[in-house]
Amino acid sequence: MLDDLPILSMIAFLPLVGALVLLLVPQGRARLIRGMALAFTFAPLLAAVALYIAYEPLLGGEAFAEKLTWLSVPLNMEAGLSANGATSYRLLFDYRMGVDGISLPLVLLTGVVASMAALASVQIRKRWKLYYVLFLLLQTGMYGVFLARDLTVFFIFFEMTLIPMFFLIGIWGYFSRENAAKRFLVYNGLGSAVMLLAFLMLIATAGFSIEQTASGAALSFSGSYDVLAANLADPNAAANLNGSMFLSDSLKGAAFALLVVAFGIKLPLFPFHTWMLKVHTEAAPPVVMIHSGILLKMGAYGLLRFGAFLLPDQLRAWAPALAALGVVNIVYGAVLACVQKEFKLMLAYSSISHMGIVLLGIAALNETGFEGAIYQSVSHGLISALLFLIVGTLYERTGTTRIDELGGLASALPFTSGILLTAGLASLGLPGLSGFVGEFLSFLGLFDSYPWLVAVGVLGLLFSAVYVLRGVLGMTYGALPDRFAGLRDVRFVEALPMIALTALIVLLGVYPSLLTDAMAHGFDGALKLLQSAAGR
Amino acid sequence: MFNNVNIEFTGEFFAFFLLAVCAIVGAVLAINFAKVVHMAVSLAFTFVSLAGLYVLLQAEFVAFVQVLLYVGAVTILMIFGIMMTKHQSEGSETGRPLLETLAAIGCLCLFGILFYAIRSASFPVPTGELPADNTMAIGKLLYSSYAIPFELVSVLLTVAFIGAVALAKREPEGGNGEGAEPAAENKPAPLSGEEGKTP
Amino acid sequence: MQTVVQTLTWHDTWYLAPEIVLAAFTIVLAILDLALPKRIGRNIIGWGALLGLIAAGVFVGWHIHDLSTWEEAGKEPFRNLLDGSYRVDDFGNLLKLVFLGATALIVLASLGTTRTDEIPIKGEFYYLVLPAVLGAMVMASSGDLITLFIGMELLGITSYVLVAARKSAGISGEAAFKYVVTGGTASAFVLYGMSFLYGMTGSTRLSGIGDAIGNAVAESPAMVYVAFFLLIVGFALKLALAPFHAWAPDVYQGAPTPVTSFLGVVAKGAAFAMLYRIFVNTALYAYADNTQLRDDLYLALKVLAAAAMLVGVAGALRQQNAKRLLALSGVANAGILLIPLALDVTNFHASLFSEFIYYLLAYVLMNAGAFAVVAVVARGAKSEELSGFAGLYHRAPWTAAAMTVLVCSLAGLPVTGGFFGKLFILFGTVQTKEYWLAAVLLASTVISYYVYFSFIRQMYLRGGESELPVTVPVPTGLVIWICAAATVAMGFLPKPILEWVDGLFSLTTDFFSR
Amino acid sequence: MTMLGSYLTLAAVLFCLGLYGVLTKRNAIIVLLSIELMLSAVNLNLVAFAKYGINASLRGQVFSLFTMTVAAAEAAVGIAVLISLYRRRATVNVDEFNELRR
Amino acid sequence: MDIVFSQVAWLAPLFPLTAFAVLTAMGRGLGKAGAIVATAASLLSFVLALLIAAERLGDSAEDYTGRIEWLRAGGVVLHAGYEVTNLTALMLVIVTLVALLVNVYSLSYMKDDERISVFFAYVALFTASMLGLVLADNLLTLYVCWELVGVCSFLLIGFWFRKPEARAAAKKAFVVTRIGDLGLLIAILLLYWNMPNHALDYTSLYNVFHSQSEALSDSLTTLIALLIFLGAVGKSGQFPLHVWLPDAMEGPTPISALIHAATMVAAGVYLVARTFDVFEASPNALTVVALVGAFTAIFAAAIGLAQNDIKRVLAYSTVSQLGYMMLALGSGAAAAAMFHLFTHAFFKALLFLAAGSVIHAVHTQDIREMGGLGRRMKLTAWTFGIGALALSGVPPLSGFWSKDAVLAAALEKSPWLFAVAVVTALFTALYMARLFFLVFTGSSRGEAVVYVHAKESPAAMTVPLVILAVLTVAAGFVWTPWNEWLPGWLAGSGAGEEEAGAGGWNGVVVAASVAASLLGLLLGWLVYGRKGAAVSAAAAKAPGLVRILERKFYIDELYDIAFVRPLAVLGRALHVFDEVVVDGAVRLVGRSVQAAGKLNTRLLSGQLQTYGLAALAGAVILIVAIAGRRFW
Repeated sequence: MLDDLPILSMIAFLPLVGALVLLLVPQGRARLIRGMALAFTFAPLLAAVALYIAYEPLLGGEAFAEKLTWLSVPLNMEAGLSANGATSYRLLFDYRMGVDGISLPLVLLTGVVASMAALASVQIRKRWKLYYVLFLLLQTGMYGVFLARDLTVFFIFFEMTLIPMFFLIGIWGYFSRENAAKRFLVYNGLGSAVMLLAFLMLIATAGFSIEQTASGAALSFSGSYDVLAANLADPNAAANLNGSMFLSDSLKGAAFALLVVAFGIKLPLFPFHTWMLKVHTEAAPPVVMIHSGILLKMGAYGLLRFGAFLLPDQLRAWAPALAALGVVNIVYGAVLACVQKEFKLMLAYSSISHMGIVLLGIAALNETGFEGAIYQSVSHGLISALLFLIVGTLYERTGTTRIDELGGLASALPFTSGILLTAGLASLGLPGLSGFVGEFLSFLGLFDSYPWLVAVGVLGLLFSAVYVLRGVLGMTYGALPDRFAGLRDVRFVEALPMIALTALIVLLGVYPSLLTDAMAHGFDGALKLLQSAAGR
Repeated sequence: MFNNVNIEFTGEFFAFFLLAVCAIVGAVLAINFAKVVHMAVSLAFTFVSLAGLYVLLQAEFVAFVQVLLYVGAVTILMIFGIMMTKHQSEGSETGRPLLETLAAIGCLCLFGILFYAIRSASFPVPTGELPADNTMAIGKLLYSSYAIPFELVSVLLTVAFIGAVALAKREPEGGNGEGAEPAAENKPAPLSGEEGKTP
Repeated sequence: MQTVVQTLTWHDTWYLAPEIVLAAFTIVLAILDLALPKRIGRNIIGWGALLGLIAAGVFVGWHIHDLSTWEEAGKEPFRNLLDGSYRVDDFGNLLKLVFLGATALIVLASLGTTRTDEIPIKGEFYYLVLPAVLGAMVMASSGDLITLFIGMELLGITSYVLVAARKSAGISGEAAFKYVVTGGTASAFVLYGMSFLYGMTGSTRLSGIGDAIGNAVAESPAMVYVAFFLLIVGFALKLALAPFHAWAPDVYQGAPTPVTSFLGVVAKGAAFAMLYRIFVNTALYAYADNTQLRDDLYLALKVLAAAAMLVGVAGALRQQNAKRLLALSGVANAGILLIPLALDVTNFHASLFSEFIYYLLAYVLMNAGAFAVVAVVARGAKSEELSGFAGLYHRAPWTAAAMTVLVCSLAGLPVTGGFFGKLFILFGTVQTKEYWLAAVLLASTVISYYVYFSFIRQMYLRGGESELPVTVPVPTGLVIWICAAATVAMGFLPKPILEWVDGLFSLTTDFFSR
Repeated sequence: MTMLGSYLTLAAVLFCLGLYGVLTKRNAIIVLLSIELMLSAVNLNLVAFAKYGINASLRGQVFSLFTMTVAAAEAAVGIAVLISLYRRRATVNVDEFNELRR
Repeated sequence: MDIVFSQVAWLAPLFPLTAFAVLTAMGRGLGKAGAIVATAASLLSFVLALLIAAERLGDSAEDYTGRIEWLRAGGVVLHAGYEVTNLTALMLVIVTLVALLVNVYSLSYMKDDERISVFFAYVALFTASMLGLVLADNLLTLYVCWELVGVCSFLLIGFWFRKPEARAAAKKAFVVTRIGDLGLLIAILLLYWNMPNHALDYTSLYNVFHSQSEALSDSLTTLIALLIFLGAVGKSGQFPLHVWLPDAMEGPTPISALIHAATMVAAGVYLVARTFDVFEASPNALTVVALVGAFTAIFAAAIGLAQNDIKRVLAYSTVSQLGYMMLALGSGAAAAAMFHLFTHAFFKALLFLAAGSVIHAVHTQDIREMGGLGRRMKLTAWTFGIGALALSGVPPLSGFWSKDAVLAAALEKSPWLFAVAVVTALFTALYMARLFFLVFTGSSRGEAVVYVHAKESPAAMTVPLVILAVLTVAAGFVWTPWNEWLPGWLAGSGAGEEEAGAGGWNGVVVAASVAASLLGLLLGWLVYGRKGAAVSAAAAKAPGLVRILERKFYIDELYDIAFVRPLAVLGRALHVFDEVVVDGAVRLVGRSVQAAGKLNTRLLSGQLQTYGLAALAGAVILIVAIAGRRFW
């Protein structure tokens, strides 16, 4: 049944439709606005779940691939000027969507976190309508990023997350929200600019396809992921295209470096991480849920899909550096998290630390590592979403999230504290909760090639225990200050997303095959490339 | 660079030299005079010298127009302008040494570049001769090959005319220009001579 | 050269129809302005001017149609009048359409916002737009240095008057004076360069220059360098490329807002058109053995483009005045518009015109729209400062939304015309492997986020001093929405426009045929 | 040095003097006049090329005629602008035209 | 023999896990009912464990293994599975029995706590994790449970979360044991990549390391063994990671019993025993294990001599006894170690529960404030006494037999180790004597009111004491010189045949052992038990030594200086680095762009001629730079 529906586009564009519909609802009808926003947030989640159920790893999601020639831009290639004797010369922008073992988990993650964030948005107290419109727009961007199979389309979706996020931070954040929003915009804008440069380098050199038509050869350039992958993997590609035009090895290296920087900013990679500290501390909790839960993962996803899979040679060459950077991320973030007094800042640094593990997985160059990277992304997405959900709840009640100002909350808010503790334990990689699986797989994957780096990297697990316990216990254990004595624990509405997220974290921790089975075969093509790259 | 200067001292060159000196002196003086009117007048001197040079270059009609337009129209217009805006700040033409020094350096550099280019150019031997009846030929050209720009110039002049009037005329309500001279006659009269050319 | 003396025939006037229409409308409206009694509002002149623009546009469209039928019939789709003194081809026609359309938008927008107490010479203000466009059109479609120069001056002199039209404000006159001096100097430079070109080749026809320039390069390269660099400097002044840009903010700020818009779009576009005409017909052939003159010329353009992009956005960072900010953004955008030409025509890059005109069109829309919004806001806030935008989201939500779209387009965010325009230009840059230029373009784009979002910040994140709703006059509102909608449409569906342009325009017939 | 070179050099001198005038003169009218000087220098160039350049022809002279006309029109508009401005500011000093800044 | 119950061994952890789930889901409102549910679950587990053990008592029952696919990683399947061997059966019984008794005991001990259901939920999870750990058939599953055990102990140590000490102790326990866990993790990673087929299960380990297949190099084997041992060091509180164990006394006393007797700390010993194949393949690793064990034993015993907290003394005694077990393991006598683990579980649980009973009565843990309680709490005193004697190694109590096995193994390994072990035995007897005499005999030193109100604990608490006391007496007889049933049974499955009868009996050992324990008890009586003996007698005689012992050899302080503070300093330094250098660089870029903008704005001074000058300069530079270079 799903085969007939453009389910991927539905997932991506349902929120957009929702946003447009919301625009027509009068400002005052708060209940209606919220209800519709929730409906349009849950709809793609349901679709994604349906997709997950229908997905067959062996087919690699081919059944759902969508392709539409969106734009075909003539490049005015006239006689006497043409390369390869081509008679027509075009730039194609295809609308291509696809799903495979790598993107499916992240799509699901997006659905879950976005839905939970939508539920958590009851905390939002002003400008409902605009908030939900932007919130829905953001979702379209996020889904699109994970589903796009064309570099240009990917870029457009990538950029589409930028603007709503800017507003969401800038309007509904805390005290210095504007600063954070500005920094987010400029820093991420820089990242996507770098990414665009790399993408265009790839498209303009390796994105070609030659089609023989009646009137002669038709040369076209497109950002289609499949075309690029095929050309970059084909040793004869350079000969097919007018030799000098094809991507040289040094340019490949440059493109890879650019991609590392571009996605490194998003990830965030040390030393490009400072912007996200501001966002984590200044944005409203539901927004940070999205940000920390999904947006950071776009970096991991992009690096894997476009850096690792398109340019395996370069990945191989860069792997030691990436692994080292990953370890730096892990240890640096963890050590810094150990001394933070602000819980949100601690979480921010812990995110840096955890995303370092993703890098390790990517640098592992084997399926275990890749799976670990994706698993860690999903798991960290859920955990950090949960943590920030709690942060929001706590802030709403206590007006602070500083570790040294809080304490003993377990007496006043036992439920929230319990969830917080669970989330913290998941964050420090406790087996049985989802965090462990991703970390274990990443370490496992990398260990084969760089055991010493892993040995240093596991220190991060130790530090994570230190800072998580320091933070969580500092807030929940100990004596309860008098001013917090009258606090009331969460209402059902607030508890619902917490329970859902916790349940997922436990489920993924106990039975990881839920995700890993879907991921199976997702990396086959890339691994083949990597192996042949090793052979060369 | 200067060692291969071998100039034939012909009559033409002598005339050129004289006129060139006049033109340069006029221009230099124009820049150095203190009084604005003097500046304008010395520039007019330069323009006249240029007209002489045009004659040397077998461009009699151009020379004629040069005298008519530059000396007759533009300079007079400027002097009108100077009169109308006559003011007290006569002697204050001093005191920006930095700007002047830098500008001088810049202009010298530019001149150096130009001079180098001119010196290093190898001009081909002229082919063809200018027709004897200059004015006639120019007229023919204007009405054939250059008919379109010619027509456009008429539009341009009309626009300039209208624009100048519109700008310079006093607005009945907004006229708070303190102590401006009664400049009702400031219509750019000299232009009307050119105006006649519009078909 | 002088073997055949061509003269203008009656038949040729058909090809000059758009220009003639504009001239005729100018004169008729001028007379009307004189004849009409004072009490009648001069808006009628504005509507007349609009009509003239549309009529001229219709004729241009007709020409385009004619040319395409010729092409189908196997005839060459262009027409040289008087041995190239005037040239009717698709390059010119397309640009003419852009100029006419842009001017029409601007005039329409100004019909809602122009106030008599500010611009006492309202009648002149409206009908003088027509000769200015006429000048721009001439610049776009001539193959002769003299004609090009006259067109440039026609546009220039008319613009001086228009800039000074806000007679009630001293800044208007100051802006006009600065513009006169800059424009005059620029003309002198351009002309000086032209004189050298003429001297080295013995022709004022671009085709003639192109024929002889190769020889000249071989004979005296320094002279040719000088000729072209003088031209480049002159045009850089006209286009306000860095470091020749400093006058632009002053002039833009002082001029009446519609004129600012006009200067930013039409005057700039016309200068580009002329630059294209000259470069494609002459610089392209300026090569000889053992010289890299041609490469150097294009390198100079690239450097200027890069400098303009960086300096433009950096300068705009700290601007508090909306018009100055947009002026400096115009500097950056001029740099971007220069890129396609600066990339040269090579095996891998022949789409320079498509890239150029698409971005120009997008720029026209976003610029005209943005200035219309500025005019509306300035009318309400009595100031052109950015702070006038404060709380616009509450005061005029739809206008704020439109402005958001326009600003996103200026910033090059998807999915807008500005984004695709930039994307095409970037693609060209990358295809020719000029990665440094692409990097500069991207860097300037990123910095520009900061710049443009100062509008957003004001509109959404700040409360205004007054929470009074802003009234948007109908014609201006119409323009704002046309611009916003077209901007979005250009982002989603650039295909029709590009296909159309590609179908009409052809390098061989428009640029390379004599 | 040929005659042509001499003429061109003279024109270059005049052009640069005009430019210098534009850049340094305080009086706005003199600035306008300096622009005229620059344009005149170009005219000299054109006329000299018309005689001594390759393909000696009258085109250069015609060009210079157009230039002169345009220069005159420009001067007229310039003066008009200046007068309009003078009414507001009561000065023709270029360095006092600095209300538009930053 | 039919092995019905082994097949359903997975139910053993499932009962308490279900209890945990129910209790968590129902929340606090359940109260006492929850406690009963948890107790019932642990009873079920115990019954199942007994049944399993019973069916394995017969000769050479087959090992039973069951597994499911847990995770497919890169084409290799990681399993979750369980395996029932005689060793696991033994452990199952120990764990479930102690857990059951602790549950019963806690019903009374914790009855006034408002979070009683939370407590029982934690205990249930703890039990479940430990059972899972015991049953695991491969290292990965073991690791998962291993960590869960750690987290449960953390939760329970910090159960009284309002106390800052409890918070600190919980944190310390988790972090310190985690150091060991990382070792284990790396060991698993190493094994994964070096084992044939990436196998992690014990059977494969046995096959690989027993067959001398040279699949792994010697040094690698040693490394793996040491890393595994690092994990055991952390969990079992061996030096240098022992610091958390005494602090863990901040938890409720039943938890101390659970941790010290059956779950947490036993896990380390169990791990080494379970992976003994690896250790046997590396003599060096064995030596390290033996040395660490011996050192820990005497070191902790020495500290135990000077502690004043009743639970801390017991805690150090646990550390010390675990050292014994490690010593035995290091000496190659896994069976002896398991035997000691077995007996130790009973008497240590007994001691803790008895101590809990005392604390319950007097609401203090400081032995200097106790005294003479034997008169008020007869049953407690008697059972405690039995436990103390067993711990001291007085025949024929169980401790004697197991300690003898250990000593014998040590002697076989090296006389020096044996000597250390004997001295430790002396210390053990001494501090137990001190403890007993100070608490139960003499006169009360605490507040009179407390003493007067101190009374025997209720039946729910004393019954487990009695049961444990009985077991303490009886448990030793499974392995005596005349009955070597236990090692044979243990070896019957999995562990291999040749290590059966590892100990062997030796008169010297028996003599030394008995002598040491009696001497220790005598010494204890002389110093603390006699009429008029002062609490601070020892401190008065050798203040410096006592001080060092009281301060636990300053290990905590040392760690604080060596690790905790440097980490904090590093963190703060990096924080500054992050803000000043990394973010500073970002700000610098931003500022310089801003500055460029400012410069640009400064150029826009409104002075037209300045603009012109800038333009001219630009033009000249442009021409010279681009065209000029061709003519230079």
